[in-house]
Amino acid sequence: MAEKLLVEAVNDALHVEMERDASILVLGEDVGKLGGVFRATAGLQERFGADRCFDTPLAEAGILGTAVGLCMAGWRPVVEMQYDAFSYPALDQLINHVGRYRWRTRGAMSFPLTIRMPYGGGVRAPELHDDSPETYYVHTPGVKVAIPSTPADAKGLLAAAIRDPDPVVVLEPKLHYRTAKQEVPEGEHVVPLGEARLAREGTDVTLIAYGAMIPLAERAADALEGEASCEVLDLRSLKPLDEDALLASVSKTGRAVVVQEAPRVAGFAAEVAAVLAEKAIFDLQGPVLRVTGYDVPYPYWQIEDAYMPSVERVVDAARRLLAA
Amino acid sequence: MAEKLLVEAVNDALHVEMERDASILVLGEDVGKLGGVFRATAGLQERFGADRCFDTPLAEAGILGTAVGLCMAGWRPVVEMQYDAFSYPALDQLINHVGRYRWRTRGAMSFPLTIRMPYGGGVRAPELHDDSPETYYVHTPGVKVAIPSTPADAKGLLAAAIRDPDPVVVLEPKLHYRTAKQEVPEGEHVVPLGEARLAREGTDVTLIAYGAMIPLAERAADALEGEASCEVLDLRSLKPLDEDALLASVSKTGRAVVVQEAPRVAGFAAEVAAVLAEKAIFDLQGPVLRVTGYDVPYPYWQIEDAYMPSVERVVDAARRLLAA
Amino acid sequence: MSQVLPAEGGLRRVIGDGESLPDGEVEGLGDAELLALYRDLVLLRTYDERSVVYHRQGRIGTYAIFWNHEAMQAGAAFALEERDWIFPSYRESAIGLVRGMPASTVLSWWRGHPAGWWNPEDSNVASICVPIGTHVPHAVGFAWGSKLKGEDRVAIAFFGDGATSEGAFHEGATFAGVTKAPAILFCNNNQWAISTPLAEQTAAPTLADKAIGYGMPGLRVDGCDVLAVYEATRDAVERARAGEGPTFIEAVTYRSAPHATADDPSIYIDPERVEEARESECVGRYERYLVRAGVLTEETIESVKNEALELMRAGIAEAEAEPPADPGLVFEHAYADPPATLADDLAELRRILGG
Amino acid sequence: MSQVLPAEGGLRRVIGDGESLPDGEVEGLGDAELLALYRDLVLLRTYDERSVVYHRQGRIGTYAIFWNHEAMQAGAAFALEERDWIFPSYRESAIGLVRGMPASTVLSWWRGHPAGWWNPEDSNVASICVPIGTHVPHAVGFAWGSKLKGEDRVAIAFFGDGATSEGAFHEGATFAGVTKAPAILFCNNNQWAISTPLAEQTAAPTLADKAIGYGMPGLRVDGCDVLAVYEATRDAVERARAGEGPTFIEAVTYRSAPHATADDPSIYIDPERVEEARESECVGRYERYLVRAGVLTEETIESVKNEALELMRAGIAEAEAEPPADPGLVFEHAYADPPATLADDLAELRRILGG
Ligand SMILES: Cc1ncc(C[n+]2csc(CCOP(=O)(O)OP(=O)(O)O)c2C)c(N)n1
Ligand SMILES: Cc1ncc(C[n+]2csc(CCOP(=O)(O)OP(=O)(O)O)c2C)c(N)n1
Ligand SMILES: [Mg+2]
Ligand SMILES: [Mg+2]
Repeated sequence: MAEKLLVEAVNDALHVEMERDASILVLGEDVGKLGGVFRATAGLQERFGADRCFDTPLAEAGILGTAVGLCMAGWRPVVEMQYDAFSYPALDQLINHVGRYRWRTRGAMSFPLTIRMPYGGGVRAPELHDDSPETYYVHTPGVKVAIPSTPADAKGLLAAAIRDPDPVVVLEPKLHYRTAKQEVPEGEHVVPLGEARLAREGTDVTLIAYGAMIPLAERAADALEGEASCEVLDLRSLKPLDEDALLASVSKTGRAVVVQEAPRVAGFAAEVAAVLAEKAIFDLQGPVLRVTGYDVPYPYWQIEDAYMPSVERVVDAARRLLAA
Repeated sequence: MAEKLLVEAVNDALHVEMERDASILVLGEDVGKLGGVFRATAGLQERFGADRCFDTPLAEAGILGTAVGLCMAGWRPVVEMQYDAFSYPALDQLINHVGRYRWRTRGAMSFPLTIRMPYGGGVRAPELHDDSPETYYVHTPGVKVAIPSTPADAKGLLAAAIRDPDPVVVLEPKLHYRTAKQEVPEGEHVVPLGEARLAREGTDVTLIAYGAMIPLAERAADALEGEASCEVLDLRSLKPLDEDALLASVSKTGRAVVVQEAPRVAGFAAEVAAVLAEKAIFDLQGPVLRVTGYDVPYPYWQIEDAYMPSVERVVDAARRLLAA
Repeated sequence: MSQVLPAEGGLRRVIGDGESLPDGEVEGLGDAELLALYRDLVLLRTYDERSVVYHRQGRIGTYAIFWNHEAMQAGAAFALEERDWIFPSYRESAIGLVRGMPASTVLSWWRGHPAGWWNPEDSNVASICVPIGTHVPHAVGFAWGSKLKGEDRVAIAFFGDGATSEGAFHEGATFAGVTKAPAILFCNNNQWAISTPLAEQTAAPTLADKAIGYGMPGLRVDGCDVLAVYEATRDAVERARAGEGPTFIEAVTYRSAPHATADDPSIYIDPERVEEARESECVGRYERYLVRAGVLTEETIESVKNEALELMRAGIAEAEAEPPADPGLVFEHAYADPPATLADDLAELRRILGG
Repeated sequence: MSQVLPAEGGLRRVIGDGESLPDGEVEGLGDAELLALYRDLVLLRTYDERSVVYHRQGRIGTYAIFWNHEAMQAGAAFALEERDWIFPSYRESAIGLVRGMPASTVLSWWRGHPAGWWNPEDSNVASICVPIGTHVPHAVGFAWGSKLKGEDRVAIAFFGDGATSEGAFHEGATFAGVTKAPAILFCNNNQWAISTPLAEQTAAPTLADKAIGYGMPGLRVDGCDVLAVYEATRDAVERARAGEGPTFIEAVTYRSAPHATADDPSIYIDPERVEEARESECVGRYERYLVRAGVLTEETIESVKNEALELMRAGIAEAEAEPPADPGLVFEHAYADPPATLADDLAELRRILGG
């Protein structure tokens, strides 16, 4: 095993999977010669040729729409959206076609496409390079969603997404592309969709999060050490959701703080809270608290730290819970 | 006061508001000469001229994008999206511009545009004429969302949306366009955004819903008569949400069933459940149950009734709660 | 050499009027082919006319009428091989019929019954695309993907004049040009998008003029002339197979029926123009051409029409004989590997429906 | 009559090379205007060069370089009246400078400081549009809306070659054509979209060829020739004011700097072609033209450059003197009438930041 940055792990997954399965194609803006603006696709065009890794015109709906057609021709396309907020022009194809086409053929045809993109804030970037769009994806029937928080999971979840017979959206925390570093299994490495990861065991309160919020939750758990024993649950896969792991943890701790970077209203933290309110109500010793981005546009970067969930906000929520 | 169908009430609101404020424009596909495929804009072009009510090219992103520019030129555009599922091409403009442009000008400019569209299922229509897209809208910062369930509210909420200084999406339950009939106030009639309506008082369980699910919730309440006293809360406005009314009702009944037509995961019912799990946890005598559309594509219409929340499913949920 | 004659407005035309306009002919089409094409036309016409009746009788739901669009559908499809794929919009819902798809399947689609949702691979006809223009990139992606696989398969997408305003059309066409995909973008220009006339849809002089912006040729053809449509499409297919890339075809007709059964065009359309279009409608035009050419007799006409009627009668009977759809189907087919919650939901639904 | 000369590839050109290519001139531009235009060019060039330095010094964040794009920006803006609106992309972030917007404002934008978010109505420059092509419909809607109000205001949208592939561009252009909006769609064709060359972006012979699909004229102009750009834009403005509708302008240049400070073009670009472009860069070309014409002296050159440098020095000092943004601003400006929850959130944030 070698140590890899998160973005290197993504790149590794693409290499390994494309090697394994000649029907995998990579397409998107600048994924070819440049290897992606984050270099996630670096080396693919050299290794697999311009027929299997190519630059597209600047048209996200066109990218996703042609990927649907590529599936019909027997390919497994892996689509890159250059940034979170630039994936929105493709939402129409996602909702009306990607999520529905298999159903439309009564299951006769498969659409095993993967949409991957960097997501999230904190990178001191110009406007609209910071969104956490998972709600738009996870609310859409027919589409699965995974969000890794570590290099090893970035590789394993992407591999699982690529192998999955259904369309999967994988959001990669760009904030940690080059800060998270970890031993990553060589060669084939698959982390099944639908299995949460217990990032840290604890007994008093469960911090539930995914993606870029995991390191933050862990720091909050550190900050609370001595005061409270925090369990940190990394959901990893939003759809399918590992309800068993979620309920097991909350039934143990009786307290839940859900952390999400996206705006609050109807974000995925709401779904987690709703699942708890339905299935763990008698286990809960207090309210389910959400620590999220606010319901306002993601701000100018000089004050983005005030927008993003912070260790302080998570700690504060946990303390309020423990005091209740 | 005259009795009006829901779609007539919409039409009435447009007439009254356009008469009142000469800066209001109506644009969309087939809204002019035809008066809209549901006739919601009938008569506007005749009355106010083709400069104030016009047919656009078939391009939803273009419609919403030009509406942003029309705002900048001093107009108050009221945009019609012909159907729910055909509004998705405009999501990019909605998320990246409509919800952000006022912020981008540091509040110097206003974007008082209204987006209205028929939504929802049950009308025995071909594919993609049945979506309940409110999550995509309500999750988007900078955008407000209202969904009427009665003719009077259809008029009053639309008027409020048009007068509101912020962008508002109004979803109109097409299932009830021509079945809901009610006395509707003549002339100016405004129902403020952010105020829920107590559709029915009760003591044992609160059925929380909006739009096309209100008549259904009322029928469920009828069905439960004798067995349980149901309160029916019509949220009317999803953002801003009337948390006070929500919490007041649930603190009284201690039981909540949230009904929503959209797919479940990260739907608005999740937000309601999350608010309750945070702010009413000690009032709740049982789980918060959701009765929603399923997380699958909206089906062929011969079995759409099995997809849509039904009186039976709402009754079943309420009974489970009462038995808990 | 084929004999294609100019028509008004620079539209390609083959069929004359038996009077001042001379008949042309298309090289390579023998009597058998000419008759087969006639059969396709009649089949589609019959499907359409019967469907309007079935709708009135409450036997199918809302239906998008394609009366006088048959020449475009049959003519274009006739230029393809079976291995080539067709990507229809709602306007071409029944185009599978010319590939042997059962009428009951298409009728079931309009009946909102699952039997109407076919396997595209059965006759290489993609699912009906309801949202405007969004299937153009699918066809392009399919064509491009086939080329990448070294397969010789052409894809054709059918869409309307209004569809050319959608971003999806633009993006699909752009991809087609850049990838030199063996695709045909076939525009049914019936001059209306529901109530919106072409002049309010675009300021382009012609729709074919859009083609240059995608680096592909744009052909204009009389959409009521099935042979001209066939000929133009055959040219496009040849280009595609030769690796020369996509072609845009604008076939001009005039919508001479309501947009769909729910529509009342009297509010917006010019009835005289409709009358005119109905008089020169495409099936009769081809029929008269074949009669003039001595290829078609009254007898054959009658037998072809009866055959089509018979097929429709059997089709609707079959569609109506479908057992009611199991509500549990709601949970089928969305995922190959569904989230576990769907099984719980199905169990709940069964419990409630059972109780 | 203005004297516009053809250049290679049919591009409009005015400026010669002092050798074989003769200089032209543009009617109606006196020495004062020619000098004012020079000042604009130098101002933009200085802004750009200083910004790259400021970025290296960590004084501004990621920055989209517009070196050798100045002639397009200054030339086009010079053809407008102050009441006309400019809709810039990130590539034209500093275009407000030619309208008197303080450099500190634009620098603050790249510093991620709220002082960089201006009121568009202050100088009739819309906000910087980051998502590609999506501001094209804004400009068109604005122009159309102004026309509906009976106001004489033209709107110009700047975007790149890559942007012409986006659906938003297509839909905006379609609306412009149909509404005959007084809009100018100005395409900076620098032949690259990050690492994607024009040939992989579109198969259209030229970008101007796209115009016909929208029913508007398409002009092609040498984007490094500020006078040709001015002239073409002036023609478009005249058409717009005369009620003749929109114009598409393709101004051709070559991106001779990284896409943005974060980009490393050595991976994909041809360095020789870049060198070539840098040698004929637009500011020097105009400078030499003015010197040949006897309008500009070494002295004036120096003073104009110093003035611009001074303005930048003052600008960065002002930007850096901005007080740190109040975190509470997170909740400001999103809504005119915000949901009550925002006040609760602000209170919570203040409590936590305070504690
Ligand atoms: C994206 C989208 N927007 C709107 C609609 C509603 N709609 C259905 S048909 C139609 C008009 C289509 O006109 P055209 O493209 O000319 O095709 P035609 O119906 O004339 O064959 C509209 C607006 C839709 N189906 N999809
Ligand atoms: C909708 C969208 N997709 C992707 C991006 C990322 N991106 C930023 S600049 C750029 C290339 C733009 O090329 P072009 O339009 O030619 O303009 P230029 O940068 O060359 O001026 C891309 C892909 C974006 N900003 N918006
Ligand atoms: Mg049409
Ligand atoms: Mg460019």
